[in-house]
Amino acid sequence: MDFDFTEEQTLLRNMVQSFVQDNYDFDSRMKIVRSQTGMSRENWSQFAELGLLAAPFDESLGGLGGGAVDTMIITEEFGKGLVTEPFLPTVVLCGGLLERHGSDAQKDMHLPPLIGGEKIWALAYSEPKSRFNPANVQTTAKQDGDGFVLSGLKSVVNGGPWADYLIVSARTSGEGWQQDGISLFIVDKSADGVASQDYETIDGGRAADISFENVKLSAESLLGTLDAGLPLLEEALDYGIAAICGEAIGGMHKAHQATVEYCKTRNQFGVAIGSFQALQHRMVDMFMEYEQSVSLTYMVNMHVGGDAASRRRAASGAKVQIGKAGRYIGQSAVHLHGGMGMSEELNVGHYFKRLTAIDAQLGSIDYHLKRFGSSEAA
Amino acid sequence: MDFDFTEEQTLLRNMVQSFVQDNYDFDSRMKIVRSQTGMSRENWSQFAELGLLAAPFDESLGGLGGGAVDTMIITEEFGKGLVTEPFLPTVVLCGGLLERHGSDAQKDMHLPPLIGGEKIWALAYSEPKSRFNPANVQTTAKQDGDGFVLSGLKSVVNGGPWADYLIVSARTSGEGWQQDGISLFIVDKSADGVASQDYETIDGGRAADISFENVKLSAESLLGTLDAGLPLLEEALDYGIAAICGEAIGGMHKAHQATVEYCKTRNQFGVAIGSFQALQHRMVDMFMEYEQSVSLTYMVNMHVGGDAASRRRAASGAKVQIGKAGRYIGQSAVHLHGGMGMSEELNVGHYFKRLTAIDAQLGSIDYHLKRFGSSEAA
Amino acid sequence: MNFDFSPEENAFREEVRQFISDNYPKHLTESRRAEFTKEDFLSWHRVLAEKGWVAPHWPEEFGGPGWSVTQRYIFDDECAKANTLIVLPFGITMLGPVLMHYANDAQKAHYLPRILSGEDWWCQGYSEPGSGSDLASLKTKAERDGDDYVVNGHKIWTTLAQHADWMFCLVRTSQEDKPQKGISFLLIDMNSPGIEVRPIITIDGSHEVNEVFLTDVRVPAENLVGEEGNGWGIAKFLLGNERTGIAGVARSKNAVKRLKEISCAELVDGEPLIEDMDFKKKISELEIDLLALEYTELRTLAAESAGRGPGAESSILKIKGTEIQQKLTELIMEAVGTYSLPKIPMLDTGANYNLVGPDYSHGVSQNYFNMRKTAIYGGTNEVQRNIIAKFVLGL
Amino acid sequence: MNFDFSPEENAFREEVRQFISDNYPKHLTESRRAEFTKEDFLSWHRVLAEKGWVAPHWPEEFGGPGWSVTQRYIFDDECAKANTLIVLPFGITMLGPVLMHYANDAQKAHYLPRILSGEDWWCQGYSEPGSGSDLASLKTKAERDGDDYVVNGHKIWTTLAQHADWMFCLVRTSQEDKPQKGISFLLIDMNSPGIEVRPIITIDGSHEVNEVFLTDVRVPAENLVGEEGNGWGIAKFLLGNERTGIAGVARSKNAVKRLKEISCAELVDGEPLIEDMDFKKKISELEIDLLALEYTELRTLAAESAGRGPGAESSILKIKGTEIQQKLTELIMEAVGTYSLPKIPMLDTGANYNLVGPDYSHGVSQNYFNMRKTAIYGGTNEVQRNIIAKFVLGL
Repeated sequence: MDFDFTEEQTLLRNMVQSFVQDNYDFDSRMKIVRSQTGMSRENWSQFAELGLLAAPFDESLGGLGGGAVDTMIITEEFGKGLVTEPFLPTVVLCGGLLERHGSDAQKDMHLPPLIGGEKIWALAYSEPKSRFNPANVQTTAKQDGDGFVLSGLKSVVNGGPWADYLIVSARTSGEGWQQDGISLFIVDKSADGVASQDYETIDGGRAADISFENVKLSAESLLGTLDAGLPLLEEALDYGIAAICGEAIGGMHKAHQATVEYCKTRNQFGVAIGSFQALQHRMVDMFMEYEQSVSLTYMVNMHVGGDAASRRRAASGAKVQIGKAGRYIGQSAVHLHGGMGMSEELNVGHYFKRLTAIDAQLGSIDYHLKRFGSSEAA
Repeated sequence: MDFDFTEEQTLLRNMVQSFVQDNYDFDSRMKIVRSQTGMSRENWSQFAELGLLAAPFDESLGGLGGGAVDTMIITEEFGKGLVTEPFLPTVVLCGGLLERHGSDAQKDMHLPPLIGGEKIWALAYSEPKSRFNPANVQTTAKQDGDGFVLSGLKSVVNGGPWADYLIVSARTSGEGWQQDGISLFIVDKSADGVASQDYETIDGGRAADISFENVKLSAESLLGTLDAGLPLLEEALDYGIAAICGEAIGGMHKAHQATVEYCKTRNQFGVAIGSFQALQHRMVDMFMEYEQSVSLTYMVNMHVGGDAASRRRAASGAKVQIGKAGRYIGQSAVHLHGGMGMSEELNVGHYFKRLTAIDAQLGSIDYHLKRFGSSEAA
Repeated sequence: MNFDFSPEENAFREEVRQFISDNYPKHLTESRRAEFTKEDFLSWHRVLAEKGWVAPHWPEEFGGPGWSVTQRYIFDDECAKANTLIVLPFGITMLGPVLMHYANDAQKAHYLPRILSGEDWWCQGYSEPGSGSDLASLKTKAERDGDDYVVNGHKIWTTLAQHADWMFCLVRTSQEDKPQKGISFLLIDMNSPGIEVRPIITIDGSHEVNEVFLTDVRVPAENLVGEEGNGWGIAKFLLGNERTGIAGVARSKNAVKRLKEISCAELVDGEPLIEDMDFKKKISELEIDLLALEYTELRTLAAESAGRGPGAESSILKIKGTEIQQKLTELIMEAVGTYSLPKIPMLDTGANYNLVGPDYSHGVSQNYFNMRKTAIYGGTNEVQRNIIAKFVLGL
Repeated sequence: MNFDFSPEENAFREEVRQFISDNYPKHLTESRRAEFTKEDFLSWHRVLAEKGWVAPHWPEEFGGPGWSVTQRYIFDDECAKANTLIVLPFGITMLGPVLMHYANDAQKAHYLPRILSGEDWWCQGYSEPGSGSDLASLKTKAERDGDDYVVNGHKIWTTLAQHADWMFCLVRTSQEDKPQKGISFLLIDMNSPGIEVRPIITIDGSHEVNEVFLTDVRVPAENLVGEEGNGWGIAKFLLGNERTGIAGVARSKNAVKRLKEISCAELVDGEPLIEDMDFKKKISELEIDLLALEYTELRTLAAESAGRGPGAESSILKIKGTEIQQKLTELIMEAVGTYSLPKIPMLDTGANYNLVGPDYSHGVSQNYFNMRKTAIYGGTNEVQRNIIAKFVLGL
């Protein structure tokens, strides 16, 4: 057992930290969030240059071979800076799917521009009625000669407005929330019949509802095996959870730290409010929730590559923990800041909102509690 | 709307208070609890003399016409004194069933000795596998000539060891947890084939597992209509809840009060521990839970006579509230007393244990949460 | 003990219900806006004012309807059931009773009718950047200069000050030893030179609160309410009134209804969310808590009508009421699921904004964010707990 | 980062597992008693002592096995999985390290082997009626008289003192200005004249703790550990050791297993309780909390083996560990349902007691009552929170 980071990993962390410090202070971040597009292409190019977009991929694919733990280091630091660029959908969700399940041709074609920062990706799997269950797919892809015709609506696609390519889950057989019959497709967002309704999300990010109207797909668009896409999708979402847990603990850390600092300096009744025991104990409870979240974030990032049963249990357990802790820490941070916590001009409210959004992404607390309960340990 | 008690009710409360003060101090109570029988027949006779056993019944039956509210006043004061005598099973559960659904002959025969304190009753409805659901009845009563033959096992019958008579639920048709087919019978505990395994309960009370082996019952033993006993039983249990809520708020009041007093006088680090804000706020939360419990206790006692739907909702809602509040207040009272709270020699632990037992009697928090949820308001 | 309403009270309820149904401005029910304009608030205010119902707790001599405590409860309940806009509390609930109690006859005659009619829109100048829960530490100075006070200072969290004609304001008129002693209660015309109102946008994206900067603002000395230096007593009197109704039981019942409707519409793999035992249990727990609070409020009201003031116990209503409100917005957000993520613009930016997801999902997260304020304002819930610990438990 | 065990560590785990399976006293597994005798504890203690495993954290020079932090973790884990009796901490965990650190050579040579062998049963004389969390206020006096100290005082909550041969005791040897300064650490023979042990029966009906009255007890001055007046430093050193392992992760995992077994056996209208989504969710929440605590403990251990002391963060282990233990006993009691009501006698009264209900129901409520102590002892959870606030958060 070893909980220490390697020297390389520490260097990686320092690099990301410097980037956030120099380029992602509160004002710079708000400028990006409030801009028309809501992300900075310049930052994205810098991520590519710094090798962040290559970090998790195998070296044979042009990556740096860092895997889940390096991803976690990056997302944790991004979480501290509330970085809004689409690292999670592009690199972790879609990049991971391509690496693990893409054909050689698909990898050759798509990974270099992804790693190079030229193309942005998004994972279009949720639907208006799917309620967190990735098996609940109404979008269809019908065989059409060699290829397929895709029709349906995907909802709240994280990073959708920026994406050049999508990975879309669709039913090629079966119905409702059957496990079998789901396939994954690579879709060029500029293809005929793809329409994207873009919007801002509550955390300053961007998402889209994307409709597909008889979109023609070639046979080569299929990612993985026909009708057997669900396990790949689930696995990708669990990798996503491992990464978003990193982001969550980064955000929690800053929200907690800001609160402790505020309470040390804010005076009421002639003393710092941090001297009131009830507030102290609430900050201690925040701290404990944070530490417990760190523990399960480490845990899931070490187990996400394991067998499906223990991966599922690890991911769902961690997502429940960061969901709950994120709520408690976010709410408490705002509350202990008093009126200042309610102001859009202070960072603490933005951590609160990001933590709230994380809770609703990749499956809610309740969804993952049930998933955890139904997946007894291997 | 009027939340005030009448002058008669105030006199009743004062009378019970005096009795508890004079006859039921901590030491006297512990002597009763630790005695072989676990109750005081002398106290029981005094209850009869004071009219307490007559309080809720209609005047035409020799009662004082006080109904649920008078019952609540009595149980609240009994709760403060941790009175262990079987007022709930005898007067509220069985007495109420006899009054509302007994034949004239049954009332004539049984109510006077009940009110007079000569006969004690217990309601035998729960079974080893029934898990709070009174419809889940395996005990059978088979037609046998004019009468019935009763067979089965009833579990944790509150007050069972002291009872002269039982009211027993049994299946006369149907199976499992079907609503129909349950009938109620009056059973003389000294009848052939009745065997009682008596024991102490965690709160210092007494209960029994009572088995019935081909117990012969006359046709006149049937209480209410054949096969239609469940609604009567449910109603009786809801009356029981209304009464036990009174007992619960009495116990909560004392546990909370004792804690506040202890924290005012217990010194640590040179000051009273009641000056620590974290402890203050916990005592405030206890107080709020207590007040919320009082509110729903009043509510259920005013609605228990209403239509079945609103009675059910009121009873289940109140039982959930006192269950939760009882846990929180009981646990907190012990905790804030520190080591002293763990000692059998202090009253606070006994309030804790009684509140714990109340939670498991007449349906748990979870059972009543579901019942509340499935009974939308009329 | 009797929780039933009398036939007269039931008839009164019917009358209120009918009146709202007939007279509530149609354009307000049709609107889907998350924020309402000054004119929106005033349109309903004026309907009530004309009927004589706009100030339920004012005595008849000042234009109140002369209702019993129970009638006031019924009126609030029916307004909430009908989901009407609220009557803003600053003039009616907060300042009105202060003026009746402390103002001179000229002030009463001038201001009270204008509050009733809605002619004057009031805001509250209490909080300052350095003084939140510790109100007595406020620094805004009012120095006497001839017939005027000259006011300099900086107020914050001033709700709806952007619409206000007047502000009732706590100011420091002397620097005596005890900070409570030098505080006075002043009425300030918001159109006075030297007043600047700057919006504060809150985390839900709405503009409800403001900073108010006062620079050499001249206020006629006749605008002083009560004695100079008596502001602290007035403030405490006013805060007592502010807590009334803060339990928000009837509004929370509406929210429960909305929560159930959403839970019926949302599906979990084909089954309505409300059939999910686990989610249903969360709703039931909240309903029971709310039911208890309703009866706690009724008990408080009953004590009040019997002439026994509720005292510090009313802090329970604030704490439990806001905890329930917060929990409700949280559960509604949960019920909505993924469509809680899109941000709905609160301010009318004129932009053509894309609305996605079902109608009931719009703004639920912003509402959740907004309601975080309830545990902070009107004395934080920690301060309320301190009050109960001290004045009820004697700790 | 790597959470996997090495092949050597896995082999060690197998060795421990096998040893327990072969050597754990049979009569202990067959017993259904809720309370264990002195001889029960000693029988397992002696088996471990003979193997050289009774004091995992002692250095080899004093008879420890020379294990790594990870090995100690594995050993604890396997003992818990096998549900063995614990090795009582008073001698091994608490006093042992104190003697190694503070005692003179004669004391080490005399006492340490007797702790290892189980020959001396130790109890801890810390708490007094007036001093719980505020240990420094203790009053038990030791006055020097020739070669002896004469001790007078009253200790309370002394665990298993009824079996003890010796007590390590905090006493006041001087009345200097700072209360911490006058405290010394004394070893007292429990057979000395003037010692009276009175049982305290706790709310679960068990006899674990005692009052110890000391009246003119003569204790040889050579029984002083360290310098006179240095007792406070020793006490703090010891309390640090006491918290180790207090998280109780492995034992709580056993309790989760028991909870699940009960939930499979209990039926809700024909369906196993564990299929009830709502109850299952409660189990899952607890399991996740416990899983997180397990990794928090592993992180603490890893930091420790890397030579970075855990410091005040270990208070987290105490708080979360006891909260989880308490919650587990509560859920087990809930799962059992109505049969949680019968009282099971903890003390062997010789009476022919009626046992009703399924085996798994016996004693669950008493266990719930008993576990309330965990948030109180070893420094209340409030004190632990104060420690984190001060030393970790700098508040």
